[in-house]
Amino acid sequence: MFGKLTIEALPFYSPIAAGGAAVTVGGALLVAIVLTWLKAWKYLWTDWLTSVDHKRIGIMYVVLALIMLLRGFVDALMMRAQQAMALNSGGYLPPEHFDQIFSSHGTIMIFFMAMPFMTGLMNVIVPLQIGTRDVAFPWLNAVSLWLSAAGAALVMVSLVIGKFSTAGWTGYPPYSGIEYNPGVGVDYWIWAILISGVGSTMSGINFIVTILKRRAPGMTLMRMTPFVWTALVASVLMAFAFPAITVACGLLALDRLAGMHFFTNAHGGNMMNYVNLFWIWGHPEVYILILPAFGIFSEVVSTFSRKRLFGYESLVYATAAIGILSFTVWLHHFFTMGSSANVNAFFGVMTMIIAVPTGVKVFNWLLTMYRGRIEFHPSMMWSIGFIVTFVIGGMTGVLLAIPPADFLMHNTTFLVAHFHNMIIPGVLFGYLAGYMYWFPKAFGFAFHRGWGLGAFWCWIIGFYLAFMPLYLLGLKGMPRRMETYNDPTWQPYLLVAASGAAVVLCGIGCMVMQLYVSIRDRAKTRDLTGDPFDGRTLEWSTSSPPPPYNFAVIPTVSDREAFLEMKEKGIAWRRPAAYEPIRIPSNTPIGVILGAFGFVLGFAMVWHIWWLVVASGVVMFAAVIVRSSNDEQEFTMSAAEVKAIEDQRYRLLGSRS
Amino acid sequence: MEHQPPHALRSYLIGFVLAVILSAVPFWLVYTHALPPHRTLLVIGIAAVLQVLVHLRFFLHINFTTTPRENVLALVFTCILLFIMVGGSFWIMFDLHTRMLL
Amino acid sequence: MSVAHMSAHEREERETHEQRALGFWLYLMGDAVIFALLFATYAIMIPGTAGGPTGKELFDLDNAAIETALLLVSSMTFGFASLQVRAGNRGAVLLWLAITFVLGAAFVFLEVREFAGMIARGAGPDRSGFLSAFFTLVGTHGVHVTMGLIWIVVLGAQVALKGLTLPVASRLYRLGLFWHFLDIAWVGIFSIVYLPGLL
Amino acid sequence: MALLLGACDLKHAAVIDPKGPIALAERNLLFDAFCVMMIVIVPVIVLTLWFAWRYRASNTKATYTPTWSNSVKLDALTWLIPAVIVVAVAVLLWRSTHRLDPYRPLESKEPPIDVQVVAQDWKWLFIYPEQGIAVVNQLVFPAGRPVSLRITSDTVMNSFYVPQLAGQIYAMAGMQTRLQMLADQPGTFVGRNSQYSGGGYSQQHFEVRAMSQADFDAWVGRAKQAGTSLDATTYPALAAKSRANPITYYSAVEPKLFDSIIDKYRHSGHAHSAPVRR
Ligand code: HEA
Ligand code: HEA
Ligand code: CUA
Ligand SMILES: [Cu+2]
Repeated sequence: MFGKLTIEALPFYSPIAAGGAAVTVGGALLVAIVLTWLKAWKYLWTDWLTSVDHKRIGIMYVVLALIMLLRGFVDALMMRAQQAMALNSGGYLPPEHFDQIFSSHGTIMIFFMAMPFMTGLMNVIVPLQIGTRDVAFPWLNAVSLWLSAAGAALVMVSLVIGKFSTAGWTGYPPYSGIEYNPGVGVDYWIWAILISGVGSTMSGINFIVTILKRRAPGMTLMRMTPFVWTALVASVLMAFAFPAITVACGLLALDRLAGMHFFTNAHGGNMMNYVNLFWIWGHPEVYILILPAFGIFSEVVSTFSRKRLFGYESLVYATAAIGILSFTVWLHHFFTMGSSANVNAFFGVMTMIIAVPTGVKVFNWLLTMYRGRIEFHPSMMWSIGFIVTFVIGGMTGVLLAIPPADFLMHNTTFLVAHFHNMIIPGVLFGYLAGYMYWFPKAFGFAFHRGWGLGAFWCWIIGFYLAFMPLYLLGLKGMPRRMETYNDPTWQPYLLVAASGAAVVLCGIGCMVMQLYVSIRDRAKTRDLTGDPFDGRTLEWSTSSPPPPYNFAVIPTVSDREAFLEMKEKGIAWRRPAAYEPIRIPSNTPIGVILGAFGFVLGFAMVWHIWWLVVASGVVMFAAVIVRSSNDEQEFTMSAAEVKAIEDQRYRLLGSRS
Repeated sequence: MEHQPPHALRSYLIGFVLAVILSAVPFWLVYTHALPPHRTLLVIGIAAVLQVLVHLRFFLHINFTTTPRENVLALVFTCILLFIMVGGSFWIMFDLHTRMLL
Repeated sequence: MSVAHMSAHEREERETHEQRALGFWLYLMGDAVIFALLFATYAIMIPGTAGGPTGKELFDLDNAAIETALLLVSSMTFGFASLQVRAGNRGAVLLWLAITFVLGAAFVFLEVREFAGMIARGAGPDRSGFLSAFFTLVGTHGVHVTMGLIWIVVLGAQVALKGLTLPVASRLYRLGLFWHFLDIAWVGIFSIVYLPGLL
Repeated sequence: MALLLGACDLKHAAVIDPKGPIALAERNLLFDAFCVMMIVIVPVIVLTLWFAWRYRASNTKATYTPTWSNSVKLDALTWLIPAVIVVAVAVLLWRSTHRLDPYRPLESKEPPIDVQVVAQDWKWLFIYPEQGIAVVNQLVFPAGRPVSLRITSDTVMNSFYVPQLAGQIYAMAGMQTRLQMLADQPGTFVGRNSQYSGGGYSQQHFEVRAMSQADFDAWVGRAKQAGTSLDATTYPALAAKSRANPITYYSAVEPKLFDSIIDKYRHSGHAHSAPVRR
């Protein structure tokens, strides 16, 4: 009846595991109680959960990302604490538990923090920047969101019922195979990734079509904002790279469920092919993460340097070049598997070539700052901190791209330092810059500046403290994923690294305060113009927050910096003579339903509850058929309704002067 | 709306006949062993590529005039990627195999 | 409804159709990546028979030839259905869809029978890496065909109930892309799996 | 404080302080590439900070060119500078990758000594085919003589890693990888598994000792007296999971043991012969 699921799956075997479970369950309960107390369930359901509005979906993505960021950070703190104390001792975590933590940390940060954060920002901003009313496939967009949430929920549930994988975020077989890992941990990992991966593939397709087909009149490809360009290339990578991880994880699942022999040690299996397939996806994935961040930096640097972006065309070509090159380097993650010199050298050189377009981007940001009027908004600070720190990580990446050097540094904390050095100052700072830059646009009031700057300083100091020692430890030959160690000279470095994580914690505190203070003061700091930073691109031309239809009249574009040009020509806030009715996609619960049953399906797969697999599969199938047979997926907002909303907006605009 | 060339019925029929030929030849070669194996393999490969093109042209109606540019671009891009991924995988895996024998 | 409004509405429908066509096309391209990687995995695993049976001992050329014929004919019959959609003949559309369905179902039947026979001979997917790759590759294609069959039924019902409205025609167009795409994947399968395996 | 501590301690960091020609060459490569890249990395960092300060909004004296966004010359430079550096490092990379191919036997006047390495859960077994002995968790060889390693795994994927002498390479079941190393001087070093392999992974390190030929011979002699033998009957007990294994000697080893460990996986059909289609 319940497959492999028994009462033993509950985490009463260890106080720490039970604590983690209690926090998870308690947190969920707390949220539920607060919602009930505020009587907010109905509002939440009708206005958010069933929404297909890209702005709301985007915001929900970001909320999901922030929650998972916290979870991932708790994992990081636990690892840092363990390694700080585990000299010649077990520390406070048994190996089994430590291994689950680095696996869930990596998995969560990549799949359930970075991906949703990026998709969320793209959702909120891309349609606004290209001057359209919605993405191409609104309800598919909702499905993507809820499938991502389902994957995240699976990872969270593994805290309470059963255990998570111990095989790292890369899940290499044969270790992750059924012979060496008979528990449910790896299955949780597989199904979380497979389910959310479907969502990511669909998001990619959705944004490619949106950007290619729904741009405002006059917006040629070469007039798209840099963020839209990077979003486009990242979407292409999503649509074409995610199938590879679907194959890798799917075959691993078949090995585990059906006793197949794709990656087993014996019986004709070939584990090397898993590594190959995984990185065919894995390397493009890191560029999926960083490219949109590059786009955000381009916007932010130009806006707060009060200057046109330098070398726009170079930047576009560099973006496209990175996109294609990212598919040609994957072997650099396994130089040490024993390939011949020609193979290693070829992929090493291809990897280094990526430094060229990336360098072009760095120089273009520099030249944009050159002879500007730089304003130190928190977003600009993230950008400056990014450039300074990112080039260091890029440099160490190029070192790793030299195969013989990689023989020394592979799988050491030097590698760990490299990728955190790309991901935190690159990806995370980029997203946080975007978060602070577009917050007023999404919510209609200012984001507190002081706390934002505080967060920045804590983060950057914390980052250097936490990760520079890891480079040195790598040079000392410390492998990654060590639960305990016997070399006393490592410990001082690990203590510094732990203190760095603590400083980052202060940064997180600042971000929470920033959110709190900004919401508290929202009445005083409303953004009446929709254009708080004297912006250059179309998202600033509509109100903050934008109305459901984004633009009452679709703008016509004649320059890259479309809104700046309108302002210069004096036609920026001009009212149209008349309004037309607007068709808007109607809300639908199908997205949430698919997400919920996707979660159930994954859970049933993990625990081998076959009847539930079939049942949830049938429900999902039926839901898709019902929805896709429905022709009336939109409603029409009458011209009068539009006019009423716009009247209100212009009243506010007028009250300003 | 489906971007069909004017003689759509003829298109399907031509495509069908070509596809039948391009399937029959390799099957026939395997049935009869009329050619030495590596030659047969070559023919199979060529016939397969041609047949894929036939399907694209006559069944999916891909061409460079009426098909939207984005669709053609996506197809070309996919072909490049498949070449990189499959070619790369073969190169890597077969190289590793030879290096890992005793 | 005013004429002007009608045409605006129609333009919107047309744009929607084009966007969906592109979106679906991109999905197919992603699917092509999946198939390509399964093909690559299969080729890599051909030697991994673990002392078990090889393709030569297992594959049946007649069966593969019949399967090929069924799919190819079904591709053409689907094409005829598409032509009738343009002509607006609801009955003819339904007829050609039904024929396509029968051909597709026969294909799936043959494939299931082949699989069952192999498993009965002790050559199931858990026998060796080679057989895992074979069953997964060919089975993935078979599952796609099955999905296509269900989809044909769903759209057939829509044609019967709603008629050849713009949205229904648009869906039929995408189903057509899917169906023809599956035939292409099958060309890969017989050219990489069956024919070389039996050489 | 940590930095001070670090400075004197880092001189002896494994990667910075190699004890053999291979590790030295790999390290020098690391340093060379690092120095070449500093040519551009340092200016970028300095310029970023300087521009940020110089063109701050409150500095109204600084030039301000809000619409300047194009310059063919500068554009070309932005592509050229990184390209030149990449070409330089790429040449370095191509040559060194071929020179330092871990399969390539070392050139040396001394004859190489063969050692077979088996990764197990969670320990390392070293088999000396010529001497007919085997050791767990200790790798001993004469300084100045090349060591030619054949590596496999009797469990999940491991990575054999000796930072001061050789770098690393994966160990995989049913397969054999190779690695060469050489120690200039007698000494004791650390070797590890660097590829996560389960619960005992953190303790899966081994001692690497280079000694004079005479000491080595004596060591072999001592090992020969252990009176234990490793063969098909005693091997499974050793291969079973165990953590923090002490160093153990076997005075006799079944000659084909290493091959049989590989064959165990291969004969049940590891996908290894050349592909059919070719
Ligand atoms: C996006 C990716 C990402 C990010 C952001 C991070 C962030 C951090 N990571 Fe890690 N990490 C990985 C991806 C990431 N990591 C991966 C892939 C691995 C490999 C896993 C494996 O081995 O398989 C890894 C492994 C890894 C290890 C294991 C090393 C080893 O193998 O020995 C450690 C050790 O301490 C570590 C530490 C940290 C720390 C201290 C941070 C910190 O910098 C944490 C930073 C803080 C936050 C991310 C939270 C901040 C913000 C908020 C919470 C928002 C505030 C809320 C509101 C405003 C509402 N990471
Ligand atoms: C967003 C994430 C991100 C980004 C952008 C990058 C970018 C790069 N990465 Fe990194 N990488 C990871 C995330 C990322 N990486 C992760 C997560 C892993 C490990 C996963 C795991 O094992 O768990 C990894 C692992 C990894 C390896 C494997 C190492 C090993 O396993 O042993 C290698 C090796 O080549 C590598 C190289 C590079 C290079 C060359 C770049 C380049 O793109 C960098 C280019 C940028 C610059 C060079 C700086 C700016 C340029 C200039 C200022 C111009 C002038 C400079 C020069 C000419 C040098 N990375
Ligand atoms: Cu490694 Cu075969
Ligand atoms: Cu990479």
